Formats: sequence, C-alpha cells, structure tokens
Amino acid sequence: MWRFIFKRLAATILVVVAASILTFGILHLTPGTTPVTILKYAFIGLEEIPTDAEITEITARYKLSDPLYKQYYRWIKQAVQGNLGDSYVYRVPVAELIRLRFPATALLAALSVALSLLIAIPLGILCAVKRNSFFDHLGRISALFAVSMPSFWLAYLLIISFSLGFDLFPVAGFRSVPSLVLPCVTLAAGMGAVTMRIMRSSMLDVMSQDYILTARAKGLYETGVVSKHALKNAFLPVVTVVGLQFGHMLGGSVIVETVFAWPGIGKLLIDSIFAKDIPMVQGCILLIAMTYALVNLLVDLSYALMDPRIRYGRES
Amino acid sequence: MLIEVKDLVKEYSVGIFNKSVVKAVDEVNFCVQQGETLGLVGESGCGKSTVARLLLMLIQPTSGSVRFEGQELTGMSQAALLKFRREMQIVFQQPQQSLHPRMKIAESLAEPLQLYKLVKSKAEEKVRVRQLLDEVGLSEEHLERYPHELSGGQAQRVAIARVLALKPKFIVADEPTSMLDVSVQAQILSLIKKLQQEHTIGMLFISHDLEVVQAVSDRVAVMYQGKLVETGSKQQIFMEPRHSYTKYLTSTILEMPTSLIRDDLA
Amino acid sequence: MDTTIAVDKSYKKGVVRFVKQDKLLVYSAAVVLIIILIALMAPLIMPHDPTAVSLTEKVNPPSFQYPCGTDPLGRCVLSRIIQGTRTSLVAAAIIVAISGTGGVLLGLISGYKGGLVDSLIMRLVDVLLAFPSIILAMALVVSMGPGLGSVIIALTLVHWTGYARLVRAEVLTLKQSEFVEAARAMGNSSVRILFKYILPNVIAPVIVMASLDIAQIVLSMASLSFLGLGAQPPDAEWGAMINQGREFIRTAPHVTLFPGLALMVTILAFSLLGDSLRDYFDPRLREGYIE
Amino acid sequence: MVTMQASSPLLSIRALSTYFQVKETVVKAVDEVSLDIYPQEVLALVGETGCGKSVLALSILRLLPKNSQSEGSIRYKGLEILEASEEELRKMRGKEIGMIPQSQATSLNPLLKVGWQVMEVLQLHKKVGKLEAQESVVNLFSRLQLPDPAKRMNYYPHQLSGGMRQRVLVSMGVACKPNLILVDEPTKGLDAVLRKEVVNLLGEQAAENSSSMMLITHDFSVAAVLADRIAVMYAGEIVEMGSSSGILAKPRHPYTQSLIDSLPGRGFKPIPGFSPSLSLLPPGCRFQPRCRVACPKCASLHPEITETGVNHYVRCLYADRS
Repeated sequence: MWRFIFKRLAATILVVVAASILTFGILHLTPGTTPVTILKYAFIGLEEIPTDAEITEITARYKLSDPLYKQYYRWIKQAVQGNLGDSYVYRVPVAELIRLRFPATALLAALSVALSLLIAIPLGILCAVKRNSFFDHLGRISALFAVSMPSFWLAYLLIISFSLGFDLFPVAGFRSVPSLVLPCVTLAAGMGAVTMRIMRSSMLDVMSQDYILTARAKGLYETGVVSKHALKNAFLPVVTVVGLQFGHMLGGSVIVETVFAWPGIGKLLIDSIFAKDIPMVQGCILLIAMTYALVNLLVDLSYALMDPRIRYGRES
Repeated sequence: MLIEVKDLVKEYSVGIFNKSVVKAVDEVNFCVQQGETLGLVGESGCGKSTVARLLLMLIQPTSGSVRFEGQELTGMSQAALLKFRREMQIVFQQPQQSLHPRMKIAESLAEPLQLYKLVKSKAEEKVRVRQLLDEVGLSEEHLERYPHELSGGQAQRVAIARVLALKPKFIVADEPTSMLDVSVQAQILSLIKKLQQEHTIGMLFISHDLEVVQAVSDRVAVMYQGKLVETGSKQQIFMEPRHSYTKYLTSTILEMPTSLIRDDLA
Repeated sequence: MDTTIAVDKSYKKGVVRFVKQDKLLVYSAAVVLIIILIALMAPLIMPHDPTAVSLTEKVNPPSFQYPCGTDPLGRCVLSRIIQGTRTSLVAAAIIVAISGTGGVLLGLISGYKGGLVDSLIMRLVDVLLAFPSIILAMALVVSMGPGLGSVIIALTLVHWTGYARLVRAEVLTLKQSEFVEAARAMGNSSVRILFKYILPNVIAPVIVMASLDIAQIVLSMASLSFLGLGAQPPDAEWGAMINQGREFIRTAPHVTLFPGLALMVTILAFSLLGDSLRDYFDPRLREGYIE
Repeated sequence: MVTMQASSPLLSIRALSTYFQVKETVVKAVDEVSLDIYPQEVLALVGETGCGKSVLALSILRLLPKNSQSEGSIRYKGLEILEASEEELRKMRGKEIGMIPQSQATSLNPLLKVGWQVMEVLQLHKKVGKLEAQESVVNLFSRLQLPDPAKRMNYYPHQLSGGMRQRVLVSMGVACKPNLILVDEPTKGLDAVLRKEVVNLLGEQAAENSSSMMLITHDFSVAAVLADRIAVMYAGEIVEMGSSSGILAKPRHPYTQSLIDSLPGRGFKPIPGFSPSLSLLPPGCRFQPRCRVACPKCASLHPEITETGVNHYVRCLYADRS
C-alpha cells in the first residue's frame, strides 16, 4: 500500500512538472510575450507606439532576452517557493491575486460537487434498481438533456426563469448565499448527469455478476443484496469518473464565473487572457493543473482504499 | 527427428522495484518424431502453454534450442521463420477466441490458402475449403457463419480445418478440449487422432488431463513447475510411474466405482 | 451457467427487426443526418444573408419574416443558426478526422510496438491529460491568437489523446488474444496482423468515441467562442451568438434561446448516436444472451 | 448409500417448464421436467452445455432473471415454490436449500473478506451473534481443510487459490446445514488435480451431512463417483433417470449410452453431430438425428418418459430394446 502511494505521488509530481513546462512553453511561444505587446497592453496603451528605450527597459525588467529554458528555470524556482512572478497589468504578485480569488472558486466547486453527487448517486442507484420503469426512463432522459446542455446556455435559461421572471436569486456577483444558487446549479447539472449515468450503468453491470447471484442464493433481502454486495463494487468506476468530472468542472468554472461575474480563478484567467497578462494566465493554469492532479491522486488513493485487489497484492 | 528441444528456458522478470526472475520453463528437453504424439501433462500454471508458444517462436526463449527437421529456429528473423510457419501449426484452448471474430468461417479457412498461394483460382479455393470442412465434419451451412454463431466444438473443428489447410508436419495442440464438454471432447480428440494418422503429423499434445493424454499419446512427458520431471512411453508412465509427482497425477484420475461398470465391459 | 441460448436469426427480416430493435439508433442517426444536410445545404435554405446588418430591425422578436427574430445588429437569427450549423460541423469534422486518424495510428503503434515508443507517446498523453481539456485548449488558443482556426488546431491537439489511449488499450488486449496468436503462427506479417486482425476490431469503439467526441467538440468550440476566443465577428457561430445576446436576455431572450437550442439538439443527437452505437456494437446486447 | 424410496421426497418437481423471452422469441430451456429428490440422497443431473440443467437448478431457487417464466410445480416440504412469496423464498434460500455456485473465480464478492461472506449467511438465518458466527466459520473452514482457518477469514477472494475459493463457496453453501444443496457444475474449467480435490470435498460433504444434494454436471465420471441417482438431460428434457448403478451398468437411452461411451475411460467414442439449439428442435425424438439406432418412427413421434424398471425411467420408443 505504501509503495502504491509512493508511486502515485511520484507520478503526480512528474505530471505537474511536465504540465508546468508545457504551460510555460505554450504561453511563451506567443506574441503576447514580446516587449511590444506587454508595453501596449499593460503600460502605455494599445494605440501608442513604444519607444526603443521603453522596449529596452521592459526587456531588461522581465529578462525577456534570456533563452526560454533560463526563463522557465527562474519561474519554476520561484514557483516552488510560492512566488509566481508579478502580474503585468495589476503590478502585484500573481500568487497574491490568486490567493484572493481562490476561495470563491473553491467554494463554488466544492458545493457543486457535493450537490451533484448528492443528487446523482441516489438517482443512479434507483434508476438501476428500478430498471426500465417510468422513473428510470425519466431519470435517463433528464440526464441526457442535462449532459447535452451547454453550461453557458443553461445559465441563461436559469437567469431568465429564476432571476428575471421571479426575481428569486441574484443574477451576478458573490454577495450572499442566494447568489451561490444559480452558479452551483449550473455547474452541478453537467457533472451530476454524467455521474448519474455512470452510476446507473455500473450498478446494472454489477447486478449481473455471479457474486450477486451468490448473495441472493444466501437468502438476503434485496435491499441487503444492493447495499452490502452491489453498491461498493458499483462505486469503483464512479470514483474514477468523478475525478475526471472534477477536471471538467474546473474548466466549466471559467464559463460559469464569466456568466455570473463570479470573482474566482476562472474569471481571473479569462480577464488575464484578454489583457495579455501572461504571468497571471500562467499562474492560473498551473494552479488548475495542480488542483486537478491532486484530485486525481486522491481518486486513485480512495480507489485503492476501496479495492483490496489494489491494496493487497496476490498471495503467491 | 521432426522436433528437437534442448535445454529450453524462458524467464520472466516480475516486479518494478526489486526485480525477481521467474523461470516459467526450466531446462526442458524433448523430441517428437514424424507422425508421433508426445503428450505433455501438468497442472494449470506449470508452464505447458509457454512451451507451446516457444516451440512456434511466438515468444522468444531466454536460452536453449528448438530444431525443426534439424534447422535451428531460435534467433531466426521473423521473415526467415515464415518458411517454417506453414509446417508447424497450433490449435488453441479457447476455440471461439482463436478465430477472427469478424471473419466468416469461409474467410477464415480461405486465408491460409491465400497466404501461401496454395490455390490458383477462386474456384479451386472454394473446392478446397469445402474439402477441409468435410474433413472436420462440418457442413456448408457453417461457411457463412461468424465464430460466435458456432458452438465451442464446432469452432474447434474450424480451427483444426484451418491448420490442416497448410498441410503441416507438426502440430501443437494446447489443451484443445479443456473448455469443452466431455462428450464434445471425445469428438474433437477422435478427429485429431484420425487426421493425424491420415496425414502423418507429429504432435505435441498438451493437457492437464491424464486420461485424455493417455487416449491420444504415444509417449508422455510430465511437467511440474517449469521442469520436465518424467518422460517415458505411455505404458511406463501409467503403469509404473517413477517420479512422485507422476504418481500423484495418476491418483487424480476419477475412478468409477468398479461395481458400476457395465456388464459388457466388466 | 448455461443460460446462453443461441437464437437463430432470420436474416430476411433483418432490416425490419433492426429498425424495431434499435429505435434509438435509427432516430438519432436520422437527426444527425438532418443536421448534416442542413450544414451541407446552408446557403440554399437560409432565408436571409446571415451577415446582412439592418439597423432598423435590431433585436426584433420572431416574426414571419424572421422566424427566430433578429440579433442586436438586425441580422436574421435563423440564417445565422443555419450558417452556424455549417461552421460547427465542418470544424468538428476536421478536428475528429485529424485527431481521430492521428490518435488511432499513434495508439496502434504504441500498443503494438511497446517499449520506448510506447512510453514516449503515453507520457505525452499523460501530460496533455493533466489539464482539463478546455483549459489546455484555451492556453493553445491564447498562444495562437483568438479565432476559429486556432480553436480547430487547439482542439485537434487536445482530442487525439482519447483515441490513442482507447486504441492502445484495445491493441494490448487483442495482441494477447488467441486469434492474433493463431494469425502469427499462420505466418501473417506484422503489418497484415495490425491492419487485418487488429484494426477491424478497434474500429467499432473508435466510431462510438468519434460520435461522442463530435458532441464534445461542438460544445467546446461553442464554449470558446462564447468566451470570445473562437469565431470572431461577423462569423456566425452558436456560442458567439449566445454571447452577443447576453445583454439582451431581459428584453430579447430569443437571441440567446434559439442558438442554444440548436447547440443542444446537435449535442444530444450525436451523444445519443454514440450511445446507441455502443449498444449496437456490444455483442452481449446484440446476441440472444439472456441477461 | 441409503435406500431413498423408503421416505417421502424432500423436493418434488412436476412438469416444470421454464421459458425465456429473448427479444421476440420464446425459448423453452426446461421442458416438462419431473423428478424427486429424497432425503439424504445425491441426485446428479447430467447433460451437455445448453441442455437446461443450470436453468433447472436456478428455477428451484427462483433466482432466474426477469425475462424468464416457470410453469408446473416445485414442492419443497409442502411449500409450493412457484407460488411462494418473496419472503418465504428468502427464508428458504441458504437455510433450507443451499447453493454452491459454478465458478469459483467470479462467485465471491471481490471487495469483501471471505470470512465475512460466510458469516453473513449464518447471521441471516441462525440468529447468532458475531462472535458465534465467527467461531462457526473457523470450524467450517477447518473442517473443509482450509489451511490456517482463522487467518484465512480475513483474506479477500483474490488472495486465495482456486481450490481455496472453492472451499469457501462450499462452506457458504453448507453453513446453515440446509436439507438440500444445489451444486452447479463444480468441476467445470478445473484442471484434473483440482477436479479430484473438489470431487473428494463434495463426497465428504455428502457423507458427513444429512442433507440431500443435487449435482449438476456435464461430466459423467463426476456423477458416477458422487451420485446415488442420475438424471440425464438432453435439449431441455430428462431422457433417462435411475439409480447410478442401474444407469452405469445398463443405460437404456441411446444418448446415455453414447455419453458414457464418450468418457475417456470408456473408449472415447464420440457422439456424432451437434446438440440442437433449443429454439430449433428436431421433430419427434430430440436425439433422433444423432441416434445410432433411430428409425423413421423416431422422427415423427415424440416419446414420453416411461418406467422401464424399478424406478428407472427412459424417454425412448425402444427403451426395452437394448
């Protein structure tokens, strides 16, 4: 078990390092990192023509004439110490801004995950147990619609019907508990639908296994068969999918935060993209990749906790 | 000598951090004459199937030698091996899984003929496929089916027909009946036996079942944990086994209570 | 358990039974076909020029003349949706074709060759999968500058990984299977085995994946356009159209509603097609097995 | 061996038919089967893959999937199983009628400790405490010669060898000392060494316990070693039934004869042809196309099962000929 944890941890660190190289590489092959663009976007204004002196100064300040690997090394060395460099636009440390914005995103994501699991898992189980019933069909059709609905469109549908129509929840911003409702529902819908579908099919798969027949032959109540024998097995694939879905949710938060003017990382990222604030973009993407890697690590570990075939090897 | 195996070894390394070596096949020696059947018997996991794959160079041995009609096969390039592939064939354990799931039976049977250009025209191919089908006791209605539309016994017949198409000199039968019912097993075994005699094919017959081996083999080799513990004539192995493991294996034959033997046999 | 009972099929009634049994497959395929037809015939069926600006008819509600109303620049929303169908499908087709072919080939090589090549390809896949796909696509679009072309390149670079992983896993299983071993023993060359024995058996899951992938790509593309990173004005694209209607949801919800509806129907149709194809290809469900 | 006709039957099956609905076709997997199992006897149900023998066993426990339907009568100790309520069935399963499932590799729940899985059936029916159940399982394991039973309790299925898993499944089936144990293909896919082990194990169980056993197998030699009576099934029907000694010494039905002759020890004589698909049965006698003594009449007349000797039943027009 310890060996497994160690191996997964090492792999996670490797992936994060590689991801940081990739992020840095992609963003620094862009016109956004030329001194002229930085000057135009962050210092003198888009219409101005920068002078040679200004260009020299910016190049020197951000050491832009160094070869890329040197710049990367400098960046990652600082990043390990918690310093992601300074934002071009805001002129403050990137890490500082991320620290300010992160709680809003974390809150939104955590609540959405909780909401989606709370609805999706019981619903998936019920649909599987009551297979081909009216309830099952209804559940599957709604899940299908929820999966196919683009989150930004769903957001507007919700705004039109709840905020404008009934004036129940605030349309934008992060001020109060009600303001959480619409963004949460928007984010949770897609993830919940996917989770529900996986839960259902995994449950159906498990219910057709031989050991379920064994359990029934013991004379267990059907509820006992489901709760003691089927559920745990059916959860295994769901755990993996929830990890993947979390990634989708991180991506989706960019959109949802944009629609609802939610002051989180996603909004910060998209604003920085348009402001050509490369250090900021870099920091946000690295943070997202790290969070995702961490979630996947947790998923793998909990998988191992649930499955003795991974926890213990085979006895030779 | 048709097949000569000397000091054949196959090692596998296991583990990622502290590697250890497992000897799946450990210094195995045997030979098979033309038209002869050597039975290879042992428990599941003793390395029998590895021997089968080593003989046909489907996997490379760690060391040792395999000779086919005096020609050394180990270390030969895949291209050079093609010349021998036609002469050495294999019948697998899982009949349905040894056929291409998306090829009709007719296509599966025609493939070896096309591969080695054994037929000159489509018409000749058709005739030959029918002939093969007939030899293994299947009828034309089976030609247009897919493997999953056949029973295990029927699929195994197709696999045998496909091997026969090449007119091989040597066949490895790797547990060809262990997934089949006892009654179907008798069909397949008598078919194999009949064809082997008709075409004078040398055979390595692999099985965990001593009774089956007894029914088809001329000589028997007993394998235990990668090693051959005893080799001898059928009579010697069954009547006077020397190695303790062979004795143990013979004791696992299910003896029918003698009181129940049919009158006409008693 | 010997509860598997072979059921004799009557091939004559095959088509009728096919339609009856796989209703979902037939219906979703029909909708997909209609969507593709709309994309192909877009210029012929558009009631108006999708780029024709009319300052006198801004954000008009649906009417006989404009069945879906007009947008903030007075352009016909229906015509723009039809034009958008073409944009989305053409882009998705390009992305799936390139990333699918590339991913399948890399997966085949990776699974069949093994060793260093395999490790290199799979580590690259791991790193690309370290990002939520839309975030990686965003980074790539930022690097190349906003626009439909960038989005197509970015999504292609992101989406091949799925195919590569799928095909590699399938190849690894198939490589061990007895029928491939039999083919090798028969004297088939590596290339022949790869293309005749392995490829046909990975095609089905790849087709399923491609269908689901189109849905995913249409969504990602619309999302990027919605954020302003994809299609640029005056190009008609669903995500961008929804974005343009943002400020008018109170007064003119139709500007956002209709393109969203088109988006959802497209995604739904391709997802359903993928799902029912998966069921169709699954031999356990196709044969007369007793569940 | 006991003389079984002395007492009344424990389980009595009359004209049992089980149908499956597969897409649009209905398949009759078990066709008008009648048989009795007496206390303390071992009845072997012998037949080839797809003849309906496992379906018959699952019909007794009413554990078949929803697309199936059974008709006829299965009476167990005065309870009509086909009309029993879900609760009556539940109380019967495991306690009155135990099952030892077919495949040791897939019949144990991979995520639960094997000891727990056996304890569960005890706690369910015997109203015993946890400690008491634990103790019983250790006893059971050691009686079944599972090495180091107390330690094995805490193992997961994948940590045990195939033979040990088989022992766990047996201990689960016999834990509540049921009156009847259904054993489904106990030797299928096992190698000869393991097969012998399992046969010995079942033989000991049959001798030790006072329960009856219904043994389902395709392997006549397994049946011959273990069973008191044998019923031979072909294409959903019972074609011959009688005492083991009677059937082995003087098989009346040509199918039984062929089946015995196809055993390795009996000359390996193959039966020609293939088992028919249950949805495409031949006219008349179902075995007639493969029968070595068939005559034209066999193709038109479907024979009824008739008593040809003392408790010996044969379904053949010429049962008294051989």
